[in-house]
Amino acid sequence: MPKHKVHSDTQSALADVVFDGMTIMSGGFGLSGNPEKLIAGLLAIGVKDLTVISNNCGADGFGLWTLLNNGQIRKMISSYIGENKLFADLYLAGKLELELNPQGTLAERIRAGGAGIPAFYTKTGVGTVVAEGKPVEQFDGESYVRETWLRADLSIVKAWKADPEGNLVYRRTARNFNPNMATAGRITIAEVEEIVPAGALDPDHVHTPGIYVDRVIQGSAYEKRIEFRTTRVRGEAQG
Amino acid sequence: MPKHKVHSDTQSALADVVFDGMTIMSGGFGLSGNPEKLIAGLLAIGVKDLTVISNNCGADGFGLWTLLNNGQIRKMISSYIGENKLFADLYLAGKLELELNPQGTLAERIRAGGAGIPAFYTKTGVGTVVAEGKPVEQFDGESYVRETWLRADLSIVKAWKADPEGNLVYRRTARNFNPNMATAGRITIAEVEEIVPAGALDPDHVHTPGIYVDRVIQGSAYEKRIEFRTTRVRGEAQG
Amino acid sequence: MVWTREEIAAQAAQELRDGYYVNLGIGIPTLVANYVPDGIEVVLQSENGMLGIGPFPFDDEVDPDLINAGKQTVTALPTSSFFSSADSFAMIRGGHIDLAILGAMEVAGNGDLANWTVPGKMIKGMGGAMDLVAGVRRVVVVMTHTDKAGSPKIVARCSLPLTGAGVVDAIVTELGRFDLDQENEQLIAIDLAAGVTPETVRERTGIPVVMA
Amino acid sequence: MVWTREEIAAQAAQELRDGYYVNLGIGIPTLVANYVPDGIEVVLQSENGMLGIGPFPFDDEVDPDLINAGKQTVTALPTSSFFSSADSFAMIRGGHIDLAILGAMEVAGNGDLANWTVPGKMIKGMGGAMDLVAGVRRVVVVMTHTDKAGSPKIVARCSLPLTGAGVVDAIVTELGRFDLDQENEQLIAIDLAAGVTPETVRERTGIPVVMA
Repeated sequence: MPKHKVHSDTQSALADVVFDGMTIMSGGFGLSGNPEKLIAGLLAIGVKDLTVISNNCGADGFGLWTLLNNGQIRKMISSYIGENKLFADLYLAGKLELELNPQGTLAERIRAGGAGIPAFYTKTGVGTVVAEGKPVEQFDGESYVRETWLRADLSIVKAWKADPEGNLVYRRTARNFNPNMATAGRITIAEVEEIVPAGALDPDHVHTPGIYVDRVIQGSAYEKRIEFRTTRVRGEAQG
Repeated sequence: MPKHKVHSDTQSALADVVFDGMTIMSGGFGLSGNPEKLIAGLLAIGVKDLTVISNNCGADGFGLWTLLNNGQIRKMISSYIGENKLFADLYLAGKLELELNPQGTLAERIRAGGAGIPAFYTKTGVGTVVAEGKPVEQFDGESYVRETWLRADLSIVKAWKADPEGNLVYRRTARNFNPNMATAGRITIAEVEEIVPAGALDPDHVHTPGIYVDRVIQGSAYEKRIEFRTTRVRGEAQG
Repeated sequence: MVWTREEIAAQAAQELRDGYYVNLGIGIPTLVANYVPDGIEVVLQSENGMLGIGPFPFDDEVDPDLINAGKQTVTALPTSSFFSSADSFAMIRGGHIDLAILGAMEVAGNGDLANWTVPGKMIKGMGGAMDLVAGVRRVVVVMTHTDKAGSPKIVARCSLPLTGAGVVDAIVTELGRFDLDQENEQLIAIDLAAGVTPETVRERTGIPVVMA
Repeated sequence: MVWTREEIAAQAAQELRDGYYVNLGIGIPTLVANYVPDGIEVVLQSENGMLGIGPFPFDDEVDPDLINAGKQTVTALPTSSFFSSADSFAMIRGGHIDLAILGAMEVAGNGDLANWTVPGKMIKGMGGAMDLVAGVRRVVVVMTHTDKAGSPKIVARCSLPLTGAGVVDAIVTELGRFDLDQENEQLIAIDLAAGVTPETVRERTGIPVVMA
């Protein structure tokens, strides 16, 4: 119900829905659009043996990295490790299960989970290790591999604004996986920078309809760490 | 290219892309969000032997009905006939090929066409004529039927506003199939009520990114016929 | 005294629970919105791409860009949202809608539903009905208990092409409100219209009827 | 004189055509944006959900909610748009991007590409690379012609796990710009850096090289 969706803090929003061994989807691409406060909440609660579905796994000292560092994550389903040394080391040492997915396949599997589509075919990964053990079939003379949906016990997402019904609006590239994951959690909790009154969001421009959002919390003092601060200098020839 | 996308009229936008026997997707649900001007353009050109993919087929004297009435349509791929007597009569008389799809399957097949997904599984239609002759498979103990993508030689869509890059914004329930069809045409032409300057659309609120739109025309004097004008009276108890 | 259309709608409204997301079909189901019980809030979805349907518009509010799936003009609420057809059916197929209330031509004891065509005579199209019955968590049918010839519409097996197999959970007719026990292929009467006897219901029903 | 990183980027920019939608990978490919030929307009896509990437921001414009797929801060243009990851890869997988320029560890004569892992040593993850090479119409690789040990990176068959099979259309290295003839498994040299001879290229390449 709209009137019950807004929670005062991460503990109140998380406490009765987390359990050891659960599967959690966590929004964000790199450090952009991460549910910082809810991740901190999971760290505080200490829920463990988690399977986490997220494109990355945070970065040194930030985001999901903190759960990995605290030994709470058993398995990651991701597309990119990149410069995350802890992530790479734990995996190479056999201390972390890892299922690497092409990023677009990961995004589509999550969308499929929310959309009631248990499997779909894609060209991505055909002829690579990604397709090993999966059905490959021809359509219009080209080969496609079958991928299956992903769903979670809990999705935690970060949006810019929410209204009391749980309608969400994202900002710029902080949108990324968040709207897709919001649809694929049995329970979805959103954290936002601002909860606005009913009527403040244009219904033509709601990114995530409230039906997908069970709980909302308003965060504050967002760190929004930047990985590569890349700038140009005024007066310099423009790239 | 942005600078070349805006055409002055429907003839200029349509003339070199239409051919007899082609497949056309046409946006709209009922009479809402129909590409009125582009349909009139197809009527004027007289291109025939068309396969048309559209949820409905217009209504008496309006929209795709006029192409049907003019003998230009060989086959419809739709979900609903409803009160369209010409549509029903031509089909029952064997003068029109018809492929009826569940509305959600139709929408998803179109999305799949734009998204490079040649096939997907859905529960919709399992155990009905819709699933006859199609692969049915079990996932997590439930049966799903495999459906395939739909693509078109040409998609004609109706939006509210466009910018010169072809970014589109729709209004209320006139959105419906339009954004999905915009992605699934080899060529996509949009007609809009207003072409606004670059910078006038909020990039967070573009519904159809310009990459999907090859040509744009601005229409005028939209008829926007209403099928069931349903109102209440001031002072009456509210429903 | 059998129930009127309005009474049938009011009875179907007993299926609503606080916080439900609900899709209402064309006809009597649309009327259910008028009978939401006190203290209960529901959000109505329309498969043409809208969540949060408001009341019908006043005459000067009518907007051709704002219709429900029955093509009737409607209004938006402060918390409404609009989305594409593919997104709308992702919502439906994905199991996010709690309840669908829709009409039917035939319902079978095993939960099969037929409501989109009479071969050779009438072809309306399935529209969104197949997606709704396959994807929505609970499916309630409202219809007349018998057809124009007086024959039961609740039957052992559907004779018409199906809309969905094993999908109906409950039925409301002018005679009463019923749960459908698919496993035992019987109707369970929850409530009967005043003066309607179990015998009357049994006479007009093609499967066994038990009282709750 | 072999080409510098900047010169390689400028050479790769010769692949751009007016009106193209282009995805640029991390590293040298990102530099290609600085060498768009006069009279040509392209729109840059970033797989984290953006179309129409502007230049890097001035220091006071930096926005943590506005990054490219390399996690660098960027800016928007008046005609930019933002979308979800699923929508972004629908765009990529659906064949709507005209050109992708990306790095590689190995390219084979048959068009196979490897750029995401060295088993047991390095696991970077494929990120969006597998989707890009499978979905984008034309795939151009920019890389050093040989590895640190001086061995060819353009080889008869890839030894590393593949990113995509039969996907590479062209290659730009410090030695030259080449089309890859997948059918005949040979490089076709379009242009060589000043002073680089066909013999030098052949010595450092694991498949036949022909001059255009």
